Amino acid sequence: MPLAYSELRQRTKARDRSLRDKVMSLEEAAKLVQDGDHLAVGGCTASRTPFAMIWALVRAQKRGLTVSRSIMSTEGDIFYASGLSQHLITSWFSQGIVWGVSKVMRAYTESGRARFEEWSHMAMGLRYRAGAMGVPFLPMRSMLGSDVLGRVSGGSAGPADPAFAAAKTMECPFTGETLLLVPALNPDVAIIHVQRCDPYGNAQLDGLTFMDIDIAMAANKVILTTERVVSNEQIRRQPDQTKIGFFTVDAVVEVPFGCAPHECYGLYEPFYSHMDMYAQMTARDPEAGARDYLERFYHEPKTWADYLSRIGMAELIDAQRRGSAIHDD
Amino acid sequence: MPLAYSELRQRTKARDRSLRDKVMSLEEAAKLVQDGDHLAVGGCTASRTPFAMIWALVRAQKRGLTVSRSIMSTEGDIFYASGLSQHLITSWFSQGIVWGVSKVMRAYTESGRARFEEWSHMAMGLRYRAGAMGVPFLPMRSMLGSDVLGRVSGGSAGPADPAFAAAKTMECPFTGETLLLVPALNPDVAIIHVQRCDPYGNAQLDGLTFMDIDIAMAANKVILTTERVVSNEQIRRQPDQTKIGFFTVDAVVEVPFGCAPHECYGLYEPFYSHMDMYAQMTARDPEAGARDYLERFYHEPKTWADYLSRIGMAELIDAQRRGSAIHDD
Amino acid sequence: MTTDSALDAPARIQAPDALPAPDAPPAYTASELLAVMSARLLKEGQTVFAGVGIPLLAAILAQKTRAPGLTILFEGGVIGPFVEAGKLPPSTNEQRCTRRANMLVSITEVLLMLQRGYVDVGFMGGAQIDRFGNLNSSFIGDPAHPKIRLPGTGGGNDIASLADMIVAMKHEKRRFVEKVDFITSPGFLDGGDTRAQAGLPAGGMFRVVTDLGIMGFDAVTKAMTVLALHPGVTAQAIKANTGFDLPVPADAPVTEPPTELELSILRELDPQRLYTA
Amino acid sequence: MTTDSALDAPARIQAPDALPAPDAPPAYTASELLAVMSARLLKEGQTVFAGVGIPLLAAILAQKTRAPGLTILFEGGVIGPFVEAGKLPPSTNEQRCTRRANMLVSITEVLLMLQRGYVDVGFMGGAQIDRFGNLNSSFIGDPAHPKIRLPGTGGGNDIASLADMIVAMKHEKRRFVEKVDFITSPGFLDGGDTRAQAGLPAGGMFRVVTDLGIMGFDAVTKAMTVLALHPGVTAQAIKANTGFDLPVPADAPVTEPPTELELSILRELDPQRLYTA
Repeated sequence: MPLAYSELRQRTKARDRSLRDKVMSLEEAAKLVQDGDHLAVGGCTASRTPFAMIWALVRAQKRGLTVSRSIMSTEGDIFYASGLSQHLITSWFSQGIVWGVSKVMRAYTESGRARFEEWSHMAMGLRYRAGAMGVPFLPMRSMLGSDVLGRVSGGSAGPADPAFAAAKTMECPFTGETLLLVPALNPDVAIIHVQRCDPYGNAQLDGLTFMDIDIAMAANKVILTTERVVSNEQIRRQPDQTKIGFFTVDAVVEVPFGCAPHECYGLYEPFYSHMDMYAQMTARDPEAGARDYLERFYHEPKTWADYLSRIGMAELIDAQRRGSAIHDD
Repeated sequence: MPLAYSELRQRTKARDRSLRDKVMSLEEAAKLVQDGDHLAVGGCTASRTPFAMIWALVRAQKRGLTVSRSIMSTEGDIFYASGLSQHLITSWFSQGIVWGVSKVMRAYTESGRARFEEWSHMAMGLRYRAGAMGVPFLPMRSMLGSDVLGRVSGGSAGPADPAFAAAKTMECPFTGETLLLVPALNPDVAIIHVQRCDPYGNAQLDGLTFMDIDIAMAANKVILTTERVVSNEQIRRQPDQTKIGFFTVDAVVEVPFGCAPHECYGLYEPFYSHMDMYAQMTARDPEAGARDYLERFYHEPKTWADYLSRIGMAELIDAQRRGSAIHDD
Repeated sequence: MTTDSALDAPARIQAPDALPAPDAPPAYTASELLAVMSARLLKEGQTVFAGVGIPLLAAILAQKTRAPGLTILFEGGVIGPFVEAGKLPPSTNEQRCTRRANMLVSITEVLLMLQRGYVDVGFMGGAQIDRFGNLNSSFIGDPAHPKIRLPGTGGGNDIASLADMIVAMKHEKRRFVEKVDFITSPGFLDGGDTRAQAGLPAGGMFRVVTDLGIMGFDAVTKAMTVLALHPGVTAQAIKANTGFDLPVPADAPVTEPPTELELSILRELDPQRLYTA
Repeated sequence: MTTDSALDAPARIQAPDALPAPDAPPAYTASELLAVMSARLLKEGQTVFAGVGIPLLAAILAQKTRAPGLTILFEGGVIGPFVEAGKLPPSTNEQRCTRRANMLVSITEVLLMLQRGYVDVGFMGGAQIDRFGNLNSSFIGDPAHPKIRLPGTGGGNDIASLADMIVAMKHEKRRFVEKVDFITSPGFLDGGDTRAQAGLPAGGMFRVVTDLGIMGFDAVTKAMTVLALHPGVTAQAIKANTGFDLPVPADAPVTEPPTELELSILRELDPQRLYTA
């Protein structure tokens, strides 16, 4: 169910939205997330996944989160396996097509221990956008007639899981057509990784923006991790390049390579060997493999640099070489 | 009334949306506009007004157009006074605050010879956006309770002019709140001026984009005028700077200073002395003044360069000097 | 566009008769008084959606005095600019509005920020206002056969529907009317909870600043009431310039007159006296 | 994300038994056959929304042969890229997808292009398809207690709801079923006009390309029917590999086998045989 407008406005009014320095550590930013929150994750599949922030949330032992994202890749496995979330909302969830169906996702969902609430990709986008616009729904023309709709609203495929938000069909008062109304999503916290932003949270995004701009506007708190913190003066020289405004942002954390082993547009591509290794670790016994992986990469390293060291210097250099060459001849 | 979806899809399917050279002259582009069309105009107030294209349409003696724009300035006077349109749809219409209420607008509307259909600024934006999204309406939370709403939908201020599109209130099926549904606008033709685009119509816009991106997506035909035509290779080096895609565009016309006497972001500011002169010409007898102005600046000059010459070289150089200095220290 | 001067063309707000300035050290115009008094209502860290004219001048003045972190929003799609002295924009939609901004977005996006709740204060002028703070900038006379067709709402309706409002305008009987000819921008509609009932649960009139005083609205009836009088203005004078019964508390405080600093900043901003003559 | 290989992990589509290639000069895999046959369905000047895997390979192949002006759209928000040979993207959402693109937009925007009607063809793979072209990429078995939880719809549902569809998939009895376990992406639902009645008046299944043949749908009943068989494939073979009654016209034409040029381009594109093994 979307928030009542008065509730949405009250939550927004209660925030300190002023122009102020918000730079802090991963650990401090993790404190902005409460157990049970709805957490929205920026990026898509293996792109601009805010892995450093996810790493900090896992280490801070958050519990009972509902997590939404446009498309989920290995971070979805991490949410389930770490105990951080038993309820993911997304349109597609697996490590990636080249690695096949996620064994960890299968283990948790097929046993009924975790929910994977599936919406169409456009529905995810419009749910965030409705939240960003301050309206309780947006109309759309897909999902109709499918079991994807039935599963989140009740219908031909049987009653929906009551934990799922409902979508509703309506007859258009102008044209008489059947439309689907998807409910707004206003996440409690959004975590988004950007190429650069200033200490206030004015962020410039290069390349693909996915659903991040709407997510930032929709959320009640936004944590930005960034490859670099730049000055507000630098931002003000090209204001038409700012994609996320400071007024939505509550925390800024500088974390170079903050998406590893995923990519950050223009800076580094996915760390493919590491992704292959993860797939191998979780192939035979997905749960034990994911536990091992969490131990080695999430719990044992003391800092993000330690984490990167375990992934390996050669991997990092290779990912950076590939990632910085996208538009080369 | 918004278009039925089947009609919208058929219109779009019938267009040649392929990647092809669309460069042509102002006169050729003017032929894409039919008498009676709904014409949407890009830019806002005195910014990126596609005056060269308006000049060509006036010279081609188009008649019976319905014209919409976010906010109308002197081009609105031109639409009325030239006989091109007797029905303008916008949120605000006058030359500009510093010049006071438009005498030409007053002459035509107070005498009942022309319609000025007034919507809130956000309603204009969401009507174009609904058209861009392929939905018959979008929900919003302003205009409610006001006579602006009553005038376009019937209500406390009396029955609406039947020529006005109706907005409808609804009870939200999720929250029970009262919402306003504003009908989609899918203009027959949009005219938009940009800083640069390629021969296919991939356009980069600097600075303020106003409602232009939604207008381009919503319209059934798009005519771009541009300060410069650049190569497709140049566009492809920075694809994240493309704001209007070729697939929406039907004509590309290269017209330097194509917004004069209004401004084009980063290149030239409004030609203030000329704007003052226009205000003086239309101050005493608005209609005679506008006729004189049309004769001197629209009908007598043979080319756009002639038009600019009549505005004057010193004015042009001054507007360019001011316009290129926006971010200077 | 939110009109500051819709009734007159070009509107040069004159110093009201009620203002006896001879013995007060800093002489100022009615517009300067409006700008200064409005500026003082803005707080550090706020986000204010400002129209061109007095609202913009007041917002910049606040930025340059007590609220350096004030974020100004313009309807053209501008977030957090620093307007350059002597280069005031002709509307909120030209490039001058974008100088040193934090962010530029589309018009629709900047208006949706209001709807989402990211704006603390909407700040605009008005041609006509009534007891319940409803504003008219569309028609003088019967809308079907108007005496004057005004420029219309622009973003005014959206701002007044969705944010807490400050309105700055000249205090005249023909502007402060019992009922506006046309509700362009909603105040409290018919008072009481009629605004929320119409589907506008958020925002509403907060202050009306004029050259005579500062007005607020009763918490229950939502009718306009005087909160403070400017120096030299009597209860009688403000009532005489209002077209409806405007309560003036017996103990209404008197505002501090504009300071030399405030006036010098304003005059540097608008050396051609476009908005402050 | 539109899944090309959801049933197997990682799905390496094997050459089917029905394909006797020994005497045909250019030897090719079933995946290469799929890519070539799909590519030939794309026309110059079209806009095609393509998933990763066979659809992407086919679209690039078309671009490099008969349709240099083909515009490819990726779900990640990419319009008109040129993917570099040997650097196929792992999904439609990484930067490799953006090389030399005309335009990048948000995910929501690129999907709305489908809804607005700007896309000629949607092109994706499928795990399971039924007589009326409904696709399943969500659950194998009862959705409440699935045997396999598949990755889900991604953009598949949106594409299939809003565009004319080409589906490329392996022709197996377990994939071509009477009724899919779960309708992830709508085809013609229950046939006839049930699709339009559900609120989907536009788009619909156009072609299904497999390693055995090319299928279309009856204009009235909307049931799948064979349009052409690939070289060496018999009517009996295609029926035997289909889990529902699939009509094969007696005069069904035979497709032209892949050419050396087509195969060499494919192999240059995917030298590691990620998608064409």
